[in-house]
Amino acid sequence: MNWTDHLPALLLAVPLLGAFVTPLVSLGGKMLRNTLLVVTTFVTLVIAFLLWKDVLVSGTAVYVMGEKVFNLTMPSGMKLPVRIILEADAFSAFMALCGAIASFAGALFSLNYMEGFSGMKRYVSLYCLLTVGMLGMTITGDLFNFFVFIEIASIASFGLIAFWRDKAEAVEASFKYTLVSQVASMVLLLAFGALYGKYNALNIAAIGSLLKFGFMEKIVLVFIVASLACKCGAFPMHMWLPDSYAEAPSGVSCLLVAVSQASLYGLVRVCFSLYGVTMGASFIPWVVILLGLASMFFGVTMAVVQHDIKRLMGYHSVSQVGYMLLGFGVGMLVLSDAKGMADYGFAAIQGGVFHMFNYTMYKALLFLAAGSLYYTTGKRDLNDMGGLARKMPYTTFMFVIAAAAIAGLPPFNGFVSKLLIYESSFAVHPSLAAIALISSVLTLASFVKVFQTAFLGPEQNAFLSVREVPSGMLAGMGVLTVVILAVSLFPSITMSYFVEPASKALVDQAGYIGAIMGGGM
Amino acid sequence: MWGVVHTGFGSWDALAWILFFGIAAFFLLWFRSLGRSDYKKGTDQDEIFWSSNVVPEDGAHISVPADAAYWGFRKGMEPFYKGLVGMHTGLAPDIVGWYVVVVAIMSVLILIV
Amino acid sequence: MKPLSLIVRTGCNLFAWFMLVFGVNVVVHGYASPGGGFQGGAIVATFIAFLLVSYGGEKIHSWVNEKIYDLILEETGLLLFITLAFMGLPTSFFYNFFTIPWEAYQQTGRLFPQGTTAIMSIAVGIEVAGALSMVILSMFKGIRLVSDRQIEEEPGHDR
Amino acid sequence: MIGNAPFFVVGLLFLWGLMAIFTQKNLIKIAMAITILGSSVNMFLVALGYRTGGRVPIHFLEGDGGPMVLPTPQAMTLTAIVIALATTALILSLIMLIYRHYGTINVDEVRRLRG
Repeated sequence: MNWTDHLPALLLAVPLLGAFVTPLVSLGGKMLRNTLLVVTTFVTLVIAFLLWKDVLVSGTAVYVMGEKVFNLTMPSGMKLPVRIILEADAFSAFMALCGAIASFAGALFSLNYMEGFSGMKRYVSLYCLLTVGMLGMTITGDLFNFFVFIEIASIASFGLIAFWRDKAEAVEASFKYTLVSQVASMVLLLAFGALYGKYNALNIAAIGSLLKFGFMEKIVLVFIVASLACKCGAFPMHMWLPDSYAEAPSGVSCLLVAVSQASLYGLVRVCFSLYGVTMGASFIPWVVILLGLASMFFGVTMAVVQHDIKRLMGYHSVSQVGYMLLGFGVGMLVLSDAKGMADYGFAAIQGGVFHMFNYTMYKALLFLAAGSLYYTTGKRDLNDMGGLARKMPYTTFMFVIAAAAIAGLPPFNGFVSKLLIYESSFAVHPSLAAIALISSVLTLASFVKVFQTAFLGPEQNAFLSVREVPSGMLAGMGVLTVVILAVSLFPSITMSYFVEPASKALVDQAGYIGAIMGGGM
Repeated sequence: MWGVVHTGFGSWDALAWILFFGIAAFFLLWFRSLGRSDYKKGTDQDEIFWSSNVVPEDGAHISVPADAAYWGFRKGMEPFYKGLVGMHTGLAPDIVGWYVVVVAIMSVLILIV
Repeated sequence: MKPLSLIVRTGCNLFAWFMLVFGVNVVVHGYASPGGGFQGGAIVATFIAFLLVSYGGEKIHSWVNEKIYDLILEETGLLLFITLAFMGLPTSFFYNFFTIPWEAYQQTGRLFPQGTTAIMSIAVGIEVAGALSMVILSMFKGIRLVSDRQIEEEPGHDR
Repeated sequence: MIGNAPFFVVGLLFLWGLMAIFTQKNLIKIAMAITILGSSVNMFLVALGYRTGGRVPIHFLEGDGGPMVLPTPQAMTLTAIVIALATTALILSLIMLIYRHYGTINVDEVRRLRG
């Protein structure tokens, strides 16, 4: 028995343990609590990395909770798996790694950022729980557990968004998010229950092997797609997103980005692995593409007119999610068409997967940089800022890198994933690529505005005493900057080790099902 | 090479771009070094020129606020922005309403198509 | 604050203790019968709600130290739960490592407490009892005791 | 037909909860609507757990007849109830905070974040 077999369970168990021991450890003082937060998230990151490496070498990792043998999915005489099963293929492990990096960076940032606030033991506890929810969503192999983890993440994030309960706006944002998130979750649970009623199973692989596309499955698919699109902030359902991203403490906004990516992961997993080719090649792919186009265009046009820095970035999140939806939608469109898949479909999926990673990294960094501005100046309104580049050189440097990456300026990683999406969506219809390009230009325009008003310009008397942020915050941003630069400089290594295995695992429905059902498809 | 990504239509080489930026930076610094360094420090040649007015002490008075950026763009797109900003009412039931409307439309359409 | 009628207060005071006993009963038999950790814990938490009804918030808050619920009960439950989960680890996470074999049941016809399942049920019961009592106490405090006070600004915002 | 009665009730409750979110202005009533929504989904799960000819999945209450019904929907419902409880507690706390900050629980007046 090799201990690396237990990595999927440990990935969830370690942050859970961290969340549970926090009240006890907090008795020992502030230093001990901060150490706990950093150590927990760092160990999680290491486990996520090892899991990803393990999956890359030895194929899909399956873990059955509480079974005599850790990967015995179907005990004797069972036709369908009944236990709680974790399944980590290359795509799940990729997403878990991506989320763990964001979680670690946010934790480092929070140490200095959140000092001086009361109730920090709750913050640490909820932060670990939010990490558990986000990681659980990415590696679970079971629909109901997906729901449980999405709810763990939601409830933890309601608490964290309203963490500054002395600010009325934070409470309001949290209330709005609670309302829409609960309605979406209930619809999601309704859909999962309907699937259980028909197929007597909750495991994604087990249902996927039995699924026939009928009346009920159509409705269920719509419910799942719409709910998860709402959770990751696609256009007409995005209004909670700028509110809650803007009002949450910045370390949390950074992790919320990863949580929304986990929701997107769920959407993609359901479409590719649960439904797969049975989904048909017309309606749902076009819905996803249209949601993507609407999100990217309207999100960015709303962002151009904002003057609250975090709210502006929240609208950019809507816009960036649109790119991924576009990429995955184009991939779904040609799922049953081998020639189209080889021509441009696979490139689109690669673009979507790569953009998920890039987006998490640079948007997390942007939120952290906005948090640094709030930390030093106490303001979020861009009208009141200016001339901060001389005072905060490191923050400025990292902000410029993140802004260039999100705008898709050529040497940076955002460009590579956007290039893949442009070229593949151009093959479907040129207008898709045109809208994507216009959105990209507007993204650049709005970040030029942020950079010009906040960092450039003459020094202002109000900010004479402003200094560079403390080292903990710089370290949090530094982690993400290093990742962005590494991915930018070595795109082909990233593509062949990170993105390509993940995209292959995503497309390979039979492989995902076979890992659980024993190849009996 | 480890900087090249093939997209299926073409390729993207990060190193070539970095090389290009290096060359561009070289030329840029070279042209900059051709400039005159014999200006008189501490005189009017060193001052900010602000439409022949006295430059204010506080930088806040001469910096461009964020609201002023892209004023023409917003003015030109006014009808569009009126509708779009009007959509974001900020009421909690409206947010749920958009979700319900999307689910309803999708459910009806998927049964028709 | 106007108290409720005498009948309600006396009745609640009397039944609170029965609810406590009943809740514990539900928790410890949770491994095989309807009920279990969460339900029993929720019943145990009604104890504090009944006491609030019969004695009023100020008295209860002067009697009860919230740390009992917050630290002792919740932490015991949570740590017991996750320790049991980790103890199954050489085999698998959550593995039921001292289960009583099925053959024993077939010989005697009696269902024994099934190893870690029963203890986890008790752990969950302790945790839920602590957490729900905490929720009731702090929400009552929020409504009744500090409603006239404004929320003070956190010191961390101004630097 | 009568076997489908629980599902009609589920549908009615769900629509009722959804309507209440849009028609009610009181935040407490909206919180109640969310709870009704959750209850209807729980009822849906319980209603579809039974399979014809199965037995009660409780050890000492089992009757005669076929195999035990798999108690997964019951487990799901319990989990969903726990989650709904946590959410209800949280949403009520948020409403308390909103009342203190805004001095109202009318949903139309809680709209500082817009545009």
